[in-house]
Amino acid sequence: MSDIALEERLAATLARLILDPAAPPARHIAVGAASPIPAAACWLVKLLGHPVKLSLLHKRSGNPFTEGTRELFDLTGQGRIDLFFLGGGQIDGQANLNLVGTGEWPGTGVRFPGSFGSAFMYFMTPRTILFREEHSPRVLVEKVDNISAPGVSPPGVFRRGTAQALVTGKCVFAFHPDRARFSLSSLHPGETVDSVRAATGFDFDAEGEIGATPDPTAAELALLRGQVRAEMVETYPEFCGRVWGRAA
Amino acid sequence: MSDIALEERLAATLARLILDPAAPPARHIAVGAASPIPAAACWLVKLLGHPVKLSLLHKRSGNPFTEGTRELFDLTGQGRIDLFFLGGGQIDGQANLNLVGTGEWPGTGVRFPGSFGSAFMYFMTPRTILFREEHSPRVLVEKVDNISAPGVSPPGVFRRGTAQALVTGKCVFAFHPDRARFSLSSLHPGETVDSVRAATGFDFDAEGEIGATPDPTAAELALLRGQVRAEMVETYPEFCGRVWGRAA
Amino acid sequence: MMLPSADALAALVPDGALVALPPDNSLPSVAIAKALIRRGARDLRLLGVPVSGFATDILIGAGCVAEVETSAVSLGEAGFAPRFSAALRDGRIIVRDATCPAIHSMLQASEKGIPFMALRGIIGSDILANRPDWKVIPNPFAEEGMDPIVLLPAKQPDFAVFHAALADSEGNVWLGRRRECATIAHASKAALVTVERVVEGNFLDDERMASGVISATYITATAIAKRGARPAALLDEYGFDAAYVADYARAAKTEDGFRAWLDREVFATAQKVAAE
Amino acid sequence: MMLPSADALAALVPDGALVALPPDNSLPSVAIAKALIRRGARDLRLLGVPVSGFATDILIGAGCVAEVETSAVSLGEAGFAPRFSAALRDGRIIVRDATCPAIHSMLQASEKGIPFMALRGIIGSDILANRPDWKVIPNPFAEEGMDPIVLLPAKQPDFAVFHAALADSEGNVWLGRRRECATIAHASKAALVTVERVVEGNFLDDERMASGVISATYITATAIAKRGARPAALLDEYGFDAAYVADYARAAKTEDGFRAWLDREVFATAQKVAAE
Repeated sequence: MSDIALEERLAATLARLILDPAAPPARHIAVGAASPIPAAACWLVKLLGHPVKLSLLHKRSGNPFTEGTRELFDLTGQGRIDLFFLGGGQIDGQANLNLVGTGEWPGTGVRFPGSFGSAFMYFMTPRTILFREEHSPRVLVEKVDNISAPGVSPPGVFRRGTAQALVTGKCVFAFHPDRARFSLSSLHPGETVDSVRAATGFDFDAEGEIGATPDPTAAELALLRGQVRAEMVETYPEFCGRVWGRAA
Repeated sequence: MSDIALEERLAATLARLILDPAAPPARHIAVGAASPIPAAACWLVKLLGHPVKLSLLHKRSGNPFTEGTRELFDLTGQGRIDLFFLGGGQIDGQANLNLVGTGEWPGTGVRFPGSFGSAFMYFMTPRTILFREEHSPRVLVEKVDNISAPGVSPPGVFRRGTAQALVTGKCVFAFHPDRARFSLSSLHPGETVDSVRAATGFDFDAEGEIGATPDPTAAELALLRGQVRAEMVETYPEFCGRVWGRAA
Repeated sequence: MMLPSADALAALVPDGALVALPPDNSLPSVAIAKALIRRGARDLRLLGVPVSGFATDILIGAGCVAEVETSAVSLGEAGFAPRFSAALRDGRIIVRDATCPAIHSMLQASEKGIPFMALRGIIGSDILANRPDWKVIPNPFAEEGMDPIVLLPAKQPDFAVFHAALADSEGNVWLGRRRECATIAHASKAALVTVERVVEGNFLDDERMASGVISATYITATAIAKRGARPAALLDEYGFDAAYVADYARAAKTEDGFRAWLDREVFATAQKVAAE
Repeated sequence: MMLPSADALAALVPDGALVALPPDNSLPSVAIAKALIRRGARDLRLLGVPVSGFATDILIGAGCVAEVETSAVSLGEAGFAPRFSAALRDGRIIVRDATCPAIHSMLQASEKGIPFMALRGIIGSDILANRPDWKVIPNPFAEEGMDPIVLLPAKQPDFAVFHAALADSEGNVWLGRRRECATIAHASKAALVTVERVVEGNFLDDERMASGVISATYITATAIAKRGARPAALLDEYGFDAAYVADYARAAKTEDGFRAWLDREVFATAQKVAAE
């Protein structure tokens, strides 16, 4: 077995978070555009034999939606989507997301593409896993310049859930909505609490011994490199080529 | 040319009301279920060469709606339906309609089928032609027992239109929303102002000489008995058989 | 989930459930209605989307129904719905009158996961006066105090029950242009669907079919019921059986006539099937 | 109304019009976008339904656009939209950010003829803080003063602009499962549609086709534009042309590069066609 690629580690890490028995069940997961690692995680969960329905929004053949993109939001409004993935150009210590841009509204510094459905999905999905591979003070900031979607809401505001965790290229954070703070859960190989602190713009909790993010198991790696890759190659040819090579 | 059937006279009368140049234009007319005479009037208008779009709700083949019955109401909400027909188990002198039933709500005397879309269509269509062949004090009442849809609305209530006219087996009334009263427009053959008063439970205006409802022209009769019949026979076989006989 | 019969679907519906049914022109599952009668369902609350027809009348006649919410109950050309009229007269059912677009809007609110949807019209009708669950507010986008508008609460049926032409291997069902059934399924907690037949493959892989599909995401259970909409029509597959409804309308004028009709058309059919 | 070309459709769009466009994954008419550039349209207000892609970026780059309302502007795998980013940086366009379901809801409100529609979420975001046209009210169905909820006003575009696979003799267009284009057409004052080809008959007579149809009632004008969605995909007919978009993204990094791209891909094409 060759070296574990970071993408493989991240996919396996996301898969474990999806299967977290302490979290509400993930029977139906939606994965947005341009999210190959979350998509790989979902396929891994499914191919490990767990009963989960996947709605992959940019799968061209067999697109599950017959009401266009509206259907994802309606499905989520109905409470039928249990888990979604979000990222952000900036993510802050209260799990606020900025997908709009830096500087003054609407992004007069660096303009990001925009909020997409985040201002709705983050409230209406029981669980959101935040995922951003780049782990830097530029991305993980004390306070986002603009809030596309807030991490927590005042009492009385209807909200089904918020961030369960934040997975980056360096570590896994758990999110605690009661105190609107992240805590460090595990470190990827080569990282320390200090190295993570140095790369993180927001303050976070790190109590006790912080363990290492587990390696993908041999079975997980085999699935990722075999069946998962096969499922994903139509939608994410570039990603599959880069991580797993062109050959089948 | 054989005698003019009452149904033919009524269809031609409705057609003239549709084409009334003083009324807002009828570019798109919808006709509900179980309305063969209004449907015949609409086909007559179309086959006379006037540019009008017809949505015949219960036409089985070529049903124009692909969002189910909801689409008629959405279309009307959008302002795309210019004219609709309504009737009622009771119709009163203020053009209130009762499609629910007599006695206490929800119709503890005689129960009619129910309001259908009347409580919406009557407000949202610029023009409604009321049509009820039975002209009796039982149907045309001083005050309806229950209001399915009101004839007029207070200022400030959004309303695009109301009744243009009421056509019965005995006469044609015009409706005046400013004073919420009907006035007698024309009398079908054999009727007088007095005979209509005797058969009408509500008070109405009858100023000056009341003319006779014109006969259908020879061209109109030829169309009704020919092309109109041909268009309608699939949807209303029983009606076509009764009025025009089985043979083509 | 594929079940062996409409009766197996009906067994999933507990007494007291709120069951949404399309009317006779939009793919009712009369097969499931008959199965609910056979299973002796009680206290059902029926929602006509947006009106009610044959299936509702037989369920009421058989004593399965406590309450009907609808915009009209009718047998169409065959006249008033006789068992509905009798039950209302005798005070055996509660009738909650609505108006067609209001029922669509209450389901669409549920489909979208919003607590209410606005609707024009209705103001000044006794429908509104008898719906304490509907509210009138001043349109917040109009000038202060002006422009009253009705707000309708979201309605989530326990079960959507309808008939479709086809199911596929994945549990998707296809019903062509009758897309209001999709809204009912989206809005409901569960959907029970009878179909004419099951075909191999996945309709969602076929652009010609996909737009007329309700995806398996929304479908709880399916069973084959040949001519399961009858006497209602099914798209271009079979027409409305006016003679069957006219015969029913005559029989159901009296309680005895209705009972005889039930024995012949609902109970005997099942015995015949069971005996085969 | 059948017109001879996408340019004839573009001629119907006056400067300043509010034009609703689906994004690159949902049948944009890039043919009409290019024709709008050729006709020198100015001050267009674009609505991305619910996000914006290639067509929006080229229209902005060509100086046709005063304002964009959208939930995101992106070239997908090819990265940020370069001409959008440049115009925003230079203050040449107004950007009105929304969130995807809000755009769908504003159009659905227009589709239903209601003045507003509610939507969950959004509260506490700077999207809401920057949308004085959106309102927060206490949910009238909740306890007094509790449960704030966003109300979105109905939005009626002047034009829905998209690409469909087919038109028929009656002016109906067929676009399969991409039914959000139907909502755009229903909500808009007019709809301009390019198609790959026109076929004889009436799609509404065919149950297999009817559910994927937008009826002629909503379609103002249609023209044939072969590969009119390109570089976007068209259902199962042709795929997304990633190389074309990547080439554009490289060229449009600079104003000069963009101008050269326009000359080659928008103006020269028309001259070639005119010369034939």
